[in-house]
Amino acid sequence: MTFTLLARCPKTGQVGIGIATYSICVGLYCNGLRGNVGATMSQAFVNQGNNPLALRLLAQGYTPQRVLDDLKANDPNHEFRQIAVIDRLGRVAASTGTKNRGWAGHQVGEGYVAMGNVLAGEKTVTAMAKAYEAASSLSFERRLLAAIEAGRDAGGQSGVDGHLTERSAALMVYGDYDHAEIDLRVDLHDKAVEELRRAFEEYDQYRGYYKERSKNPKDAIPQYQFVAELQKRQQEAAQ
Amino acid sequence: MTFSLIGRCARTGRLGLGIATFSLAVGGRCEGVAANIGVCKTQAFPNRTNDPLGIKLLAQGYLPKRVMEMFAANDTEHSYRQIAIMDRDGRIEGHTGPGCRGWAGHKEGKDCIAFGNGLVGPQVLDGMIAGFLEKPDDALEYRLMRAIEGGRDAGGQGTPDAHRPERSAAIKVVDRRDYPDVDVRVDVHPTAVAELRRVLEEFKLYEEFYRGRDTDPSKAIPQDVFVKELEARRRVRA
Amino acid sequence: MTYTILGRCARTGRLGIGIATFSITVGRYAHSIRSMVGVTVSQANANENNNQIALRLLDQGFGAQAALDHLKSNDAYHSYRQIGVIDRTGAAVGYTGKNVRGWCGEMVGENYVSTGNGLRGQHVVEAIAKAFLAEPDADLEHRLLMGIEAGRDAGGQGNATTHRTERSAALLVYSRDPYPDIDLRVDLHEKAVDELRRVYVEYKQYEDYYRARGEHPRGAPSQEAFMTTLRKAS
Amino acid sequence: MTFSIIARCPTTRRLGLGIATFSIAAGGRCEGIRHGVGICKTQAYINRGNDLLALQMLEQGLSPAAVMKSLEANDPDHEFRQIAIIDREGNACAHTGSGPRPWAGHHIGDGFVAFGNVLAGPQVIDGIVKGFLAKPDDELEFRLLAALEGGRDAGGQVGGDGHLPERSAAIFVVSEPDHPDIDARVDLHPEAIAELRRVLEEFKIYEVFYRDRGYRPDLAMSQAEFVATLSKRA
Repeated sequence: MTFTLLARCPKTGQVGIGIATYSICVGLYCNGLRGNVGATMSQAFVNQGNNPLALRLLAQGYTPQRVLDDLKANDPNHEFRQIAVIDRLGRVAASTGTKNRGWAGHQVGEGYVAMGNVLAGEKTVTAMAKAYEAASSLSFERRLLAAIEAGRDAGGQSGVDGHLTERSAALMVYGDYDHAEIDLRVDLHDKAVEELRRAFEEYDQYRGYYKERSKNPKDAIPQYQFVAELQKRQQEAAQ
Repeated sequence: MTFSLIGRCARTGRLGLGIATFSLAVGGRCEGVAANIGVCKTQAFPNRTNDPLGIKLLAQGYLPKRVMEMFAANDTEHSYRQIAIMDRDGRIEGHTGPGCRGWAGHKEGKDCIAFGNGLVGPQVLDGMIAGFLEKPDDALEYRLMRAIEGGRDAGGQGTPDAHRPERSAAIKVVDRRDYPDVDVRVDVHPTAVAELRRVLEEFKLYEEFYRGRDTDPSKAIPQDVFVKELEARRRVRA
Repeated sequence: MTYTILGRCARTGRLGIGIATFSITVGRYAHSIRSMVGVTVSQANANENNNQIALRLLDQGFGAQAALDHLKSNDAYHSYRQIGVIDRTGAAVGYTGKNVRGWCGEMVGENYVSTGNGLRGQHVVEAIAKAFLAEPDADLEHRLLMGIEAGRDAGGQGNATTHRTERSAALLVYSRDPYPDIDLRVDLHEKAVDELRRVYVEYKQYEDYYRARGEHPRGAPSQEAFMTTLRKAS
Repeated sequence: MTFSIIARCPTTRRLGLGIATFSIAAGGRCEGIRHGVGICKTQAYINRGNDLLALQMLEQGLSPAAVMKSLEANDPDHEFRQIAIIDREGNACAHTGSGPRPWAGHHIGDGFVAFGNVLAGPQVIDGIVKGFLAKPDDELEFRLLAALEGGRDAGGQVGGDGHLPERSAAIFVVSEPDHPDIDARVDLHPEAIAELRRVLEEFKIYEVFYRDRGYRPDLAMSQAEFVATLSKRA
């Protein structure tokens, strides 16, 4: 019970993930992104060793299909996993094991994978892919966010007793550095995707300030002053 | 303004970081927690390259003290950073540059270092250390939770005239695996430490279930069924 | 269509490649040597990622054959590739996929791989190998260039009825340093192998001067002054 | 006697290096460029270890200024070097020691460094900068080429006996760690920059064909067929 859009930005080479699920604290599992190496995600019955192993294989230069083959050969429970792998050139491989629960599947596109399990149906996955493609003029992180919102709006997850809400969600993007360019999470919430959008829009207004403060601390205004000015601007805009 | 504590469990060797701050989404800027290597956290005016660099240097075998010297040489704005480093053996180094704003400082305790800036005073660090040491046999994530609660209850961030709430908070714990054991976060919330306690308590209820799904998926029950059983147990207890 | 000689000097352990082809700027595919580790080439519909993958595997201690096996299993289109690998022990392997065009194949021995595709015939790779082996005590760069020239003189690229000229060529040799000893290129020329020889002859006169100038800049003569001594000597 | 530019494209994050000089085969001494890491280029009196050493430090996350300090501490002849460094984010740092022959200097711009020695004067650096900034939306390789042409047209290199022609030139652009995007060179030519433009423009015609035949060789036409389509188009 998860739906995910994993991608490489064709313009910048950034790699990123948008993910939402009924499980809590899903961001814990999203450790499969590394700039100039690739992106990978193991979900459904998560094998937590998969992402670090896949990244090491991608760093060697193995193709996504070969990485997937290695993960399979290394895991007696492979059929329970749902896995996507993208390399630094944007080549893609994905697998949805036969023992995933509910409706489960993936759609592969150029430089991205939309995938999910315990879903309302295929429509959740196709809606994510469509929204990601349609948003090609937006920034990479907004495309990822648009994709999981579309997945939610298309019905999202459906369990034993019907619809399951998103209780956790995450949005992560990596570029050339070892640290994330964006790493936002909602770990436990009734409407985690809405909450993630709220957190993103709020955080987005701080990004420039945080970056500048790090580069040029001498001239940085205190954060509470920045927040006061921001709130003033927001009130003025509202009026 | 931020208050944090890096701690090590002497029994198990697990390493972890607890952090709370007025800034948003601070958990997304905590990549310097590495299994079998150590913990490095730069705050106040953080430069994002410090922590990954610190981890690489620790992995090569440099001591925390030497890593700090290399930070100083690498960074023209070192005097604006607040940095704490702990290696896998529990060796500690702290740095609070004079450019950090408000009351700022760091303090070592047994198996831990507390550090913060923009605080109401040194009592916040004492509150954190006391919280960390309160139940030394507990799992490290609970000790870190108690540490940041102790910091909050000692006054947290702000000045005598103006208290600043915690808007984001996070706890990260690593063991031997190359992914974290515990990694819980609150990114935007008016009382982030209280919310983090709620997330952590809930996560601990799921931890075994999630691990079982990984190691032996054929025996795992569906999560919605698990949640229903959980709720039933809760009702019985209530 | 390309012909290539990979070589390792048994005396010094130096590693090198000489390559000539109808394609342009072939030197961009020849960043395929790591000093004291190995040399490799991927050509004919080159998979540009192969070289670095092979070098990483050789660096970890895999032998030439194991590295080649990895490359094949990692590539859905390996039947379209032509690959050569020499490891640090001098063990050499060559591979020509069944979908490579024209006459294609290789001659492989200890410390060398002579390989090509779109060639006039088997005799081209034989001529390259023979010339490379002719002067085992000479410098590796000389032996590689002799190999390439022998390939050209044996007919080079084309088929029974047509000949294709060499439009680009490159010569690289690594010694112990992480950067090349020799790195010479012709990217677009009607007779790229002839031009490579011209560049090589000219460069060889400057080689020691360039090295000394970097290592001992104090008191180094200017390049103009150095050229005056060159002219006087000749 | 060299003029060069290193730069990062802010929209695509590609890194690139352009160089032109009287020395021959200068492109064979440019190993200090790696995607996702940065660029270091040492010239004037080159110590070949410098650039790769700098890349290793940049990869660890050290800043260009700290890397420069380490290079200085590591080299008794630092004063004879001219060095430019740029990291993966475009932060730049440059050093022109007192040793390089006049006129020598550098200009640090937003995400790029123009630098040279044995030049006609500071107007050469201005010409490089102007050429680079002329069409900011062009692909990085063409901006680098325009920069070199700007330096040439502003007077280029002047030695003891007057103007010195560019005899070698090169352009490198990377967007992937394992192989270059653009790697075009002229090693020995009386008008190396003009020849480099010819090579680069020709390469751009082949670029997509070469790439795609590597990715999907099963769908690729032969190069002879491709060349035939070119002459038809012309």
